[in-house]
Amino acid sequence: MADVLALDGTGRAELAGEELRELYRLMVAVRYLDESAIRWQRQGLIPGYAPQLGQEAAQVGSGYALDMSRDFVFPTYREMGVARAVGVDMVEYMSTHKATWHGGLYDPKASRFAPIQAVVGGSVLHAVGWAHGQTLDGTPAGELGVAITYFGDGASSQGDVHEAMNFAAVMKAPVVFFIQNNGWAISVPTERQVAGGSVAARAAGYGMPSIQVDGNDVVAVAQATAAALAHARAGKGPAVVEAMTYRRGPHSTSDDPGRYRTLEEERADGGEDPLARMRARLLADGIADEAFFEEALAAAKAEEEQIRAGINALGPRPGTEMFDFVYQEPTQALKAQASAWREESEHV
Amino acid sequence: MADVLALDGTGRAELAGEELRELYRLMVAVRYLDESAIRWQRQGLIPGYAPQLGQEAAQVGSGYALDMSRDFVFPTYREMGVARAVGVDMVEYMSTHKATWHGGLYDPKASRFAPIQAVVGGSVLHAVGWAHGQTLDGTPAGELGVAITYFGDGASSQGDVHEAMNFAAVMKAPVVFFIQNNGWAISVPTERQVAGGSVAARAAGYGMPSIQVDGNDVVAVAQATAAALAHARAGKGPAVVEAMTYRRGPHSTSDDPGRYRTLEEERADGGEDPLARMRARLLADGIADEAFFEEALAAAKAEEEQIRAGINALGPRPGTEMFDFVYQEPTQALKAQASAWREESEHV
Amino acid sequence: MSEHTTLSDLEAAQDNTTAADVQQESVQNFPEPADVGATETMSMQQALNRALAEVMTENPRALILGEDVGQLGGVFRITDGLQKKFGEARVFDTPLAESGILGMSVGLAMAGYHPIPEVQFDGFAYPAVNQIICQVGRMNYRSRGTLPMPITLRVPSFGGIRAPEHHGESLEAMFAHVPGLKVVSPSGPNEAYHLLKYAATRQDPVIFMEPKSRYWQKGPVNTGADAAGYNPNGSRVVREGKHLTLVAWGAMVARCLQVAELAAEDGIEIEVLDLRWLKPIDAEGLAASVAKTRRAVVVHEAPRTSGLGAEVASIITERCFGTLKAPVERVTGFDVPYPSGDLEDEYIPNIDRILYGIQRVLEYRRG
Amino acid sequence: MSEHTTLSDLEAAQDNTTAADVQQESVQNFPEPADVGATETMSMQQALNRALAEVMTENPRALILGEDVGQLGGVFRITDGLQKKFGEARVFDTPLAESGILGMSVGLAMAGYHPIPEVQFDGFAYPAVNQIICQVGRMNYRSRGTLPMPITLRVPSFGGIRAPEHHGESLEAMFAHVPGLKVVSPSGPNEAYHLLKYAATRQDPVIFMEPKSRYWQKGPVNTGADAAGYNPNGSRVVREGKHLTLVAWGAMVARCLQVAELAAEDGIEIEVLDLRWLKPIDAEGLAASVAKTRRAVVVHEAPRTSGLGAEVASIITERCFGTLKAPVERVTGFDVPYPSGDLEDEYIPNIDRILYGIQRVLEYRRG
Ligand SMILES: Cc1ncc(C[n+]2csc(CCOP(=O)(O)OP(=O)(O)O)c2C)c(N)n1
Ligand SMILES: Cc1ncc(C[n+]2csc(CCOP(=O)(O)OP(=O)(O)O)c2C)c(N)n1
Ligand SMILES: [Mg+2]
Ligand SMILES: [Mg+2]
Repeated sequence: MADVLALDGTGRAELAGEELRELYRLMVAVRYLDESAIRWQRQGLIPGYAPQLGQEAAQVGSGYALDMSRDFVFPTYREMGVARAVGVDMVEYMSTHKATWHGGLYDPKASRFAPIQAVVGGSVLHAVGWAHGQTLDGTPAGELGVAITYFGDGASSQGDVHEAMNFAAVMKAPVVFFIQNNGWAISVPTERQVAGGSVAARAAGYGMPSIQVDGNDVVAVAQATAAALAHARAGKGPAVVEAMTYRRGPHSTSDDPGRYRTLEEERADGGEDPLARMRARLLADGIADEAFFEEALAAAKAEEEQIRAGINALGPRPGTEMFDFVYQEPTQALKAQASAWREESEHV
Repeated sequence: MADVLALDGTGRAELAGEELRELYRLMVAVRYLDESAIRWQRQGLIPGYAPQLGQEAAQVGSGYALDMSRDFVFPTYREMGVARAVGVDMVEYMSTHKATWHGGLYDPKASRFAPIQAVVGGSVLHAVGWAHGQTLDGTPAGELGVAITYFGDGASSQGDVHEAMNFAAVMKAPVVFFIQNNGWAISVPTERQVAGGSVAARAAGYGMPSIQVDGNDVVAVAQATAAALAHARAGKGPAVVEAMTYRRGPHSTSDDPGRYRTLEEERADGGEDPLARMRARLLADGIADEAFFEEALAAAKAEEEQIRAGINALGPRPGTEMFDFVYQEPTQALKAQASAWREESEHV
Repeated sequence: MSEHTTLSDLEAAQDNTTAADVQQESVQNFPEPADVGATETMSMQQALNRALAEVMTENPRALILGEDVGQLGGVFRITDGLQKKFGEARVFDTPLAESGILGMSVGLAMAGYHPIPEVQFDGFAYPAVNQIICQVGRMNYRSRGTLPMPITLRVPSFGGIRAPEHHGESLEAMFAHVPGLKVVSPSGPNEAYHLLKYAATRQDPVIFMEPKSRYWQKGPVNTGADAAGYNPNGSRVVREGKHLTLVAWGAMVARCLQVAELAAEDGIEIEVLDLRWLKPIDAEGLAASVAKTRRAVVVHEAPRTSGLGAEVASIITERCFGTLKAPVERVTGFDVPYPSGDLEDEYIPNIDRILYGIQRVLEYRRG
Repeated sequence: MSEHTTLSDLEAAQDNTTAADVQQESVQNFPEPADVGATETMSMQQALNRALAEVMTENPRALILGEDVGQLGGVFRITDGLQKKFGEARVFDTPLAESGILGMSVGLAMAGYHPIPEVQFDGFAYPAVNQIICQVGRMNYRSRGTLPMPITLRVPSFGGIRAPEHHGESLEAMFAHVPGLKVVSPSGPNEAYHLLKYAATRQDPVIFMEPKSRYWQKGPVNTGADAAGYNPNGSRVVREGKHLTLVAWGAMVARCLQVAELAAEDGIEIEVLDLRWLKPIDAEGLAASVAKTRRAVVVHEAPRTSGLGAEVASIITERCFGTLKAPVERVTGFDVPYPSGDLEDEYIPNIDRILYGIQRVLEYRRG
C-alpha cells in the first residue's frame, strides 16, 4: 500500500507511549461494545445493529487524528468506533440502533459529529459544504476546521461521491474523504464494485492527493489521516485516505454472510486482527504489559455495562416529538395534525 | 495532447484521399447548416438553437469512425454534426429546434441514434445499458456493437457520468465515452468545472484506457475514436476519448457570451478553426483543390435549402400525439383525458 | 444504515401481528371467483420469487439487476436462487448506485431487453428519481413509441418493520404523478404472484411496490393452469359491505380488513376495496363501491398532504358527489418524516385511527 | 438542450400574451390594502433580483450558489449583478451537478450559513431530489432541531415559454408531499419581491417556485419602508366574486384573472384566490372563500393525477361539504409528459378549458 500521490507534511509527529496506549484502550472499548451490541440484538434489547468488527484500527486511528475543537465528522452508519474515539455520548449514539430516534439522540452540533446517516453516500456532500463554509469566515489557512467524511467502498459508486470530490477539488474545500474499504458492500465484493480496484486511485483524476493505507494498522491510519488533515487545514484543498480493511462480521445483524462467502475466505481475506496486531506491537515495543491489557479490558467492560444500562433505560420518545422537530417554525396544519394525533392516540 | 493510457490497436488504417475529402464535405455541410440554423432562429423560423460552431471536427470525426451497422449513438443536444455524419434525417433532427417534438421526429431505433437529450448527462448511463446488452446476446468479441455517448465538460460533473463510467468498467461494457471538452458549460469555464482539468484523466481511476485528442483535428479525432471503438468492440471494455475543442459560438441562441468572455479571449482560446485547418491540409497534401471546395460548399448550400424547406413545411403535430405515445398500452384514464381534450379544444 | 430487516427480524415482526391479521389474508376474505384450480399456500416472498422465475423462464430477454440480487438473493430474498437458475448474465449485481441501475435499465430496454431492476428499499429510489421521471417514464413518448420501456421496477415499500431511516417510505403519490409510469401494489401473496407476472410482461414501465411488512405472511396462491382466470386489472373488493367503503393498498388492506371485522361486531358493514393499481386508478371501481355505500374512507401510510388519498378522495367526490353522505375521510401518515421504530405505530394509521375516521364519516351531518 | 429562454425569447413570448393578461397583473386586480407607501413598477425578474440583494445585504451569512448564477447572473438574470456587489465568496458558480448544489447547501447550512441555491430549471431539480427529500427536508428533524436547514431553493418553474424538454415542469405536488419542506410560488412582481424576502429569512427550507413565463411582466412593487404591512402568509383573494372560487398559483393566477373578466361579461362573478403557499396550504382561506361562493375550480399546469389540485379539492370538500353545490372541478395539465412548444398551448389549461370547467360546476345538478 502506498501513496497514490504524496501528501506533503505529515501533520503530526510520531506517536509515542501514552498515545499508543490510548489508541489501544479506545480499540478495546470499541471492540467490546461492538461485540456486546450483537449480543444486545440477540437478547432483544435492540432490533438491529451494523457491527464494525475488524474496522477498529481504521475508525479509532482516524478519529484520534482529528482536532475536535475545530473539525467536524460526517459519518455513515457503521462509525461507532469513530464516535467513541471523538467522545460522542455512546448511549445517545447507540439509541439509533434501539430504534429510538433516527440519527441518534446526541446533539450533533455540540458533538461535532453529524447525525448517523442511512443513505449510503448521503452525507459526503454535506462535508464538502461544511468545509467550504470554513473558508468563508476569514479563518486563516493553517487553522481551518476540516470536515472528515466516512464512507465505504460501496458508497464510492454513488454519483454524490463523485460530485462531492469534484466540488471539493474545484473549490479547494478542506475536507478529508475517508474511505473504509472493507472488501464488501453487503454481498458485493470490492472487485465487482470499484472499477480500477481503489477509491484512492480516483483522487488523481481530480488533481487531489490521496493515500492508501493499511487500515488494520491503527498507527498508520492515524498518521495518514493526520497528514490528510494537515493538508486540508493548510488550505491546500481536499485529500483522500483509503483505509484497506475487512468487514469481519456480517453486514448487519440481519445479514447471513454464509450466502456469499465461506469461513475459509473470511479467514484468508480478513488478514490480521487489528486489535491483536496493536497488542503485539505494544508488547514488542515494551509500551504495555499484560496488566495494562487487563485494565483496558476491564475498563471496556465497565463502560459497556454503563452504556447497556443507559440503553436499557431508554424509553420510547414521546409521540409529540414526531411533530416537534419537523420545522423550526411549525405550521398551523402540522399543529392541527399533532392535536388530532394526541386526541386519537390518547383517546381524549 | 497525449494518451493518458495507450489504447492498443488503432482499429482503422490511415485515412486516405476520398475519405479525407468526405470528412471535409461533411464538415462543410455541418458548418453551413449550423450557421443557417442561427439565421433561421433570427428569422423566426425556429425558436432556438444550440450551435456547434467550432466542434465540427470533433463531431464529424467521431461520427465518421462509427460502424452504423452495429454501433449506436447516444447524443446530448449539441450533436447536430454527429447526426449528419451518421446519416440521421436532418429535417427530422432539426424539428426538435422548431419545438415540434422533444427529442426530434427521426426514428431513433432505425437511425441508431437515440433521441436528443436535454438532461445534461442523462443519456450516458443509457449507453452503458445498451452496450452491456450487446454482450448478452452471444455476439463474439471483435464484432460487438459499441455504444458511443456524447457529453460535455459540464456534464462530466454529474453523478450519473461517474456511475456510468464505474458500471461500464466493472462490467466491461463496450462503450466509448466521447467528451467534447469545449471549454465552457454556458458561462462556466472548464477550470472551474473539471477538477484536475481533464475528463480523460479520470479514466485511469476506473482502470479504463483514455485518450485526449486535439478535437479540432478531424483526422486525429477519427483515429482516436476508431481506436477506442476497436478496443470496446474487441470485448476489452469501455474507453474514454476527450476531444479538446472550443465552443466558438454562444451556448445557444438565447445566450450572451459577452457577459462572461471577451472577443479577445474567444480569439485567443479558440485556436485554429477546424474547417480552415482541414482545408489547408487537403490543399497542402494535394488531396483537394479550389474546385472541390466550391463543389462541397455548393452541395452544403443545396442541402441546407432542402432542410430549410422541410423545416418550413413542418406543421405542428396533432394534439392527439400528446396522448398517443405516453404508453404502449394506453390506459382508460388517459383515453378519457384525450377525449375531453378533443371535445374542449375542438369545441365539439 | 444496516438492513435490520431480513428473515429473522421480519419473522419477529410477524409475531407482533394479531391472529386476526394473519387470518384475514385468507381466501375467504379475498374471494376470487374467477380463480379456480390449484392453490398452494406460500408467503408473499415466495410468491414473488415464483413469479419472477416464471417470467424469466418465459421471456429469455428478461433480466434481473440490482444491489445484492444475485448470490444473496436480495436482502428480502425475493430473487433467491434465481442467479443460480438463470445464470450470472441474466441475474446480476450492480455497483451500489440507484441512478445507475435505472439508467442502465433504460439502455437495456433500448437494446430490446426487459429489465426487472430492484432498488433495495423505498427510500433509495430517490437517487434514481431523475432517471425514473425523465427517462423511464418518457422514452417511449420522446421516441414516438419506437423505444418502449418495458421496465418493471421492484421497490420493497412502506413501513412497519422497525427498520432504520429511509426504509419505510411510501412513494406512490410521487410515482402516480409521473406521466408514462404505471404503479401497482399487491396486498397479499396471490395478488403478488399474479400482479408481478402481469407487470413484468407489459411493454410499459411499472413501479411494483411490495409491502415489505407483508413479505412473510402466508396465503393461498393460485398457480394452476387456469389461473388465467385472474383479472389483474383494476381494483378489487376484498370484503363486501354496505355502510362505508374503506379504500387501501399494500399493507393497509389487511389492516382495513381487521377494522371491518371489528366494525361488523357493531353491526357496521364495511366494504374494503384493495385499490391495487395506483396508476391508473380504477375510478369506475371506486365509484361503483361508493355509489352503493355512499361513504368512504381512504387509508395510506404516506404523509397526508398531497398524498394519493387526495386523488382517491377527489375521484370519489367527482363521481359520487350527488349521493355522498359525507366528505371522504383520509386516514394517513402525518406530514412528518417517517419516524424511528419506537414511534412507527403512532405514525402508521392504526386500527383506532381508522375507526375514528369511520366514525367521523358515519356521524357526519351537513352543517 | 440549450436554454432558449432568456431575455430575447421571453420578450418575444411576452408579445404573445394578450393586453388583458398584462393589465390584470395590475394593482387594481391585486388589491393590497395593507401595502401603503412607495411603489415602483418593475418586472418579476427585477423584483426577485432586488429581494435577493436586500436579503444578502441584511444577512451576511446568506450565500447564492448554482449553475451560472455568478458572472452571467443566471440564465434568467435573477442574480444579475449580485456577484459583483457581494463578491465571489458569497455568490458563486458551482460545477454542473444539482445533487451537489443541494448537498453542499446542506453542509453550508450546518456550518451556519443561509444558502440560496438555484437550480437552473424545474426539470433539473430531479437529480437533487434525493438530497432535497432525504436531507434538506429531514436534517432539522433528524438532529432534533439542532441543525436547522435555512435553505431557500429557487426553481424557475412551470411552462409556457416554448422551451426545450424538461424546461416546463411543475413539481409542486412532489415538493408539497415532502415532510419538512415549505413551498411557495409568487404570481406577480409584488408577491415575488415580498415572498422571496420572507422565504429567504426563514429558518426552514423553502422551495421557491418562480413562474418563468411571468419573469418579464411588469407591475407595481411596494418597496417602501412601510412594506412591512405586507402579509406573506396564507393565500390571497386577488379578485372578489360570489358565484365561484377559482384557485390557482404561479402563472395560472393571471390566466384565471383573465377568465374572471370574461365570465364577468356574462354576469358571473368569480373570486380568484392566489394560493401562494403550496405547503402549508391555507385551508382557512380556501374554506372562507368557498363558504361564500359554494363552488370551486382549481387550476394547475401539472398533470392531473396526484397533482396538487387533488389536495386543494380535498381540503375544500372536507371543509365545505355541507354547502358545496358541486364537486370541486380540476382543470389541469394532462397525464402526459410536458410537450414541445408547438403543443404546449394544448397542454397548459387555457382560457377555454377553464371556462368549460367553470361551466360544468355552474351547471352541476345532483343526479
Ligand atoms: C442509497 C442507498 N442505497 C442502498 C442502501 C442499502 N445499503 C445499506 S448498506 C449497503 C452497502 C454499503 O456498502 P459500503 O459502502 O461498502 O459500506 P459498508 O456497509 O461496507 O460499511 C447497502 C447497499 C442504502 N443504505 N443507501
Ligand atoms: C441536469 C441538467 N442541469 C442543467 C441543465 C441546463 N444546462 C443546459 S446546457 C448546460 C451546460 C452544459 O455544458 P457542457 O456539458 O459542457 O456541454 P456544452 O453545452 O458545452 O455542449 C446547462 C447547465 C441541463 N440541461 N441539465
Ligand atoms: Mg464496504
Ligand atoms: Mg462544454
